[in-house]
Amino acid sequence: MIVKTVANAREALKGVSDSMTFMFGGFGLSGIPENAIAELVRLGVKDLTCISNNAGVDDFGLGLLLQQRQIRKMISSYVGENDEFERQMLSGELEVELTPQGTLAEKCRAAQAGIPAFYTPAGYGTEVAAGKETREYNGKMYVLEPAYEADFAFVKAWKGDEAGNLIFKGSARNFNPVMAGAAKVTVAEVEELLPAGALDPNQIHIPGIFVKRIFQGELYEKRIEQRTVRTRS
Amino acid sequence: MIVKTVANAREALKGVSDSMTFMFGGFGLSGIPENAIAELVRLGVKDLTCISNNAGVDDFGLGLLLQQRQIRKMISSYVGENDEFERQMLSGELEVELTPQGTLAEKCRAAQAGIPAFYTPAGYGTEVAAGKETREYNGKMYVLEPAYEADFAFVKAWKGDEAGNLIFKGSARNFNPVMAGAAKVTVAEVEELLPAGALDPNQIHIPGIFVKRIFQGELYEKRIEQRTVRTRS
Amino acid sequence: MLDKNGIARRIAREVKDGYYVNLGIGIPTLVANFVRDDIEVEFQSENGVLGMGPFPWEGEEDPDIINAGKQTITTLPGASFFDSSMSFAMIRGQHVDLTILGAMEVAENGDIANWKIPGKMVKGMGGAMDLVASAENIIVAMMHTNKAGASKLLERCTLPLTGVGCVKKIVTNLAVLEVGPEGFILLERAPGVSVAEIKAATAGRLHIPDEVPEMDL
Amino acid sequence: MLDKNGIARRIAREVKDGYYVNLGIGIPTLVANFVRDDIEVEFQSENGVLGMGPFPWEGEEDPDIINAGKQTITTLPGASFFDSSMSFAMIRGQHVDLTILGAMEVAENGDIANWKIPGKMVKGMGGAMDLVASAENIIVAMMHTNKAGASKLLERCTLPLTGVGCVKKIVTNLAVLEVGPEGFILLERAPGVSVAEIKAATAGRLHIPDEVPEMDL
Repeated sequence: MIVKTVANAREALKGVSDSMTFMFGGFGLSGIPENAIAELVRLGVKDLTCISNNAGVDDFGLGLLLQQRQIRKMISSYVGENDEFERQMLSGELEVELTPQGTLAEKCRAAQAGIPAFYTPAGYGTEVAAGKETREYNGKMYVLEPAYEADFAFVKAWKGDEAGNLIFKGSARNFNPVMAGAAKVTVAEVEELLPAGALDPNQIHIPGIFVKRIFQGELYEKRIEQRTVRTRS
Repeated sequence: MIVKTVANAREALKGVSDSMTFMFGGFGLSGIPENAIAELVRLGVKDLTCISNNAGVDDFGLGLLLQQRQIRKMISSYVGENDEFERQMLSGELEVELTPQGTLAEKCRAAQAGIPAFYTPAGYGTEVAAGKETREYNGKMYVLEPAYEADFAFVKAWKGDEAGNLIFKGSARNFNPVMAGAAKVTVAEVEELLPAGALDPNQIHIPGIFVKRIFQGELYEKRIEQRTVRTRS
Repeated sequence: MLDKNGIARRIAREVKDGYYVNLGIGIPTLVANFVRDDIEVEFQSENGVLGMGPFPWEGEEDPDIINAGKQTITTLPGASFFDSSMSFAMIRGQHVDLTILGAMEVAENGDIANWKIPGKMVKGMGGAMDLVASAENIIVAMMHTNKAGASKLLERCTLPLTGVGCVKKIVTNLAVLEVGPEGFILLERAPGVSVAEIKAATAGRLHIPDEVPEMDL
Repeated sequence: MLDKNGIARRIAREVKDGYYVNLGIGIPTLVANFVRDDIEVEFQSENGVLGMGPFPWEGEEDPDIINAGKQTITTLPGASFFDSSMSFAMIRGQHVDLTILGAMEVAENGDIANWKIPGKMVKGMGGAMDLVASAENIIVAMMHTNKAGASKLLERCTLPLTGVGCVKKIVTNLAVLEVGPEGFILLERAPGVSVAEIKAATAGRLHIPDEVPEMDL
């Protein structure tokens, strides 16, 4: 069994440097790699291109990297809920590439799967398709979208094992599985790191082959963005 | 909850007719939809196009449909181990389209995912790529492959629930998940059909939305093609 | 004239037994409250949930179980979680039967604009472009006019498009309309609203049949 | 001269610590028996298994746990099962580090033919075309000549191709060769085999360095 375990975030992020392209799992603040983000803040690497469905909030998630002006370009589908983001974008400090959510997911999955490009109907006839090849299949129009290229992918799972196998929980799964293996180096942080053999091989969401380094995360805040509840009468 | 349960194979296969295109899950004889195949033999529908990684053996799996001359065309990656297949192919009764295994899987997945075409390196420079568009990405050549179109997909799972959710076992998973939802109608047969809520929503391999009809299969033979063992000394 | 709940109530009647439905934020979210009890419907959330249930009881919120609006939710028996590529396989592959979403503008040819106002902060299209480009069955839920009183049903959209020729039906505070080959077709009037009022509030071509019944809510 | 086990033993030395390896049927399958105990390697089977172990004990065969050769197998701790599209995502996405497979012919430009003989029954390419088109690191395991004594290392393949310009290394019963920019490069001789014998058995261009050591098995 090939062991992927490293001691901590510091070891897991060896090799990151300025001007790299990173992928971050998570939807809103759910399922984000909190430990990797904290370590990137500590390292202070800058001029980053970040592929992430969202951009965090002012004081959490990728918002922490924005605060430190570490991000040069965001590739996302939705970037609301972040005043500092808006300020940097409007001032031109931050470049933003907006991509339909399904296309963003599929461009990651294509990178993971060695598919250099695919056709999707999303964005046809809109500014998203500007300058892109289009084609008709069965009377419907499609846009050709290439796979992403990234240096590191930071994903966060619920449980993992020494072999790098990952299991996600609930909707915190989201973009994490499609980014695992979609960059040159995939770093997984988990809430619970187990010995190999502890996970049912039938129930693994992402096999260890897609993960280069895995570590036990710590101090997860798992902040809730919109706390909606029913109240007992 | 939307209930997908039907009483048996007969009900599940309502609507199948001559000259249709079917997908069959399974690799070799592992994970094949035994009940659906038996029902197709009983129905005697013919002139079928079958998309399946393999073509069974003489007296089991798709070999049973070949015996009855129900198949006009096979789309597969590997069709060994079947004398009747060879006879029909050499005599010209049976048309065979050989497709690289990964391309076959991805063409199913593309159909499931609403992607009309994608690029793959497999088969570039070989007769498989004859007449197909090719393109260079990052110095490597790729072939454009379209999604499959099929009328029915027959898949076999280990456990399923009334909502059509599926869990597969071991390597019997193979092509079953990528064919679920890749045809107009997907029929799933399972070894154990459970009430909704009995399966962990976190551990479902194929959500019920991809399955139109589900039934409790019976009399599974689950034949082993190559019984290889270690003998205790 | 309908309020937001009224629009949601009317749209709920378009939801059929056995439908998988994706609801956008805003008025569409309210539709779930009005779906008949005697039909079976499952709600899909594009962040990776099928079979969404109500909000959790206070104290039972789970940060790992949210919907596309980032709200804490629960799931019902038969639910499943999956990754974003499989979620959009459901959407792009037309396994979701009905998409209900809001709009800033709809054009008489079915074009829709709902993600960007030039010069204003752009938050992004999220999953809207995938949804409108993929769904066979799209219903727009919106007010008939904007805050300035201008029609949102136009000959051509003026804002950057979200999708082209994709809207089939529109339910507003004033009317139910279909997108036909020659413009909007007026199907129903909201209670107490006249055809003349609807005509005045619609900038795009409007075909008015001889009979325009009042909505049956 | 090596037998099949000898070829497998020599190839096993190309398997490095931390490699994910896909083994084709025939000689490549034997490689697993000769991998050093002190390195960690995981075997991938394209039907959806990572972390394959030995054959099961008699009576413990499971029809739901097989390899790509349809043989009953077991798995080791850390193993996983997955579907065919994810399996080929591993292969096509170059997550598998080394592919070892057999061949009928290899050309001096790295072309390989191993799936079809015109006029004979064609069983299909299985996963071979995906493997050779994707892998960065492909080793061919084969006899240097065919049963008729003709070289299988050619200037150009005569059989229908499986892949173009993809083979990097070849281990035969006679030699270890590399595919260089100007044809085959002779790296090692099998025990007791002379450079002259290898030259005589190689139809393609063969670059012979001054020193050609005997294999260290």
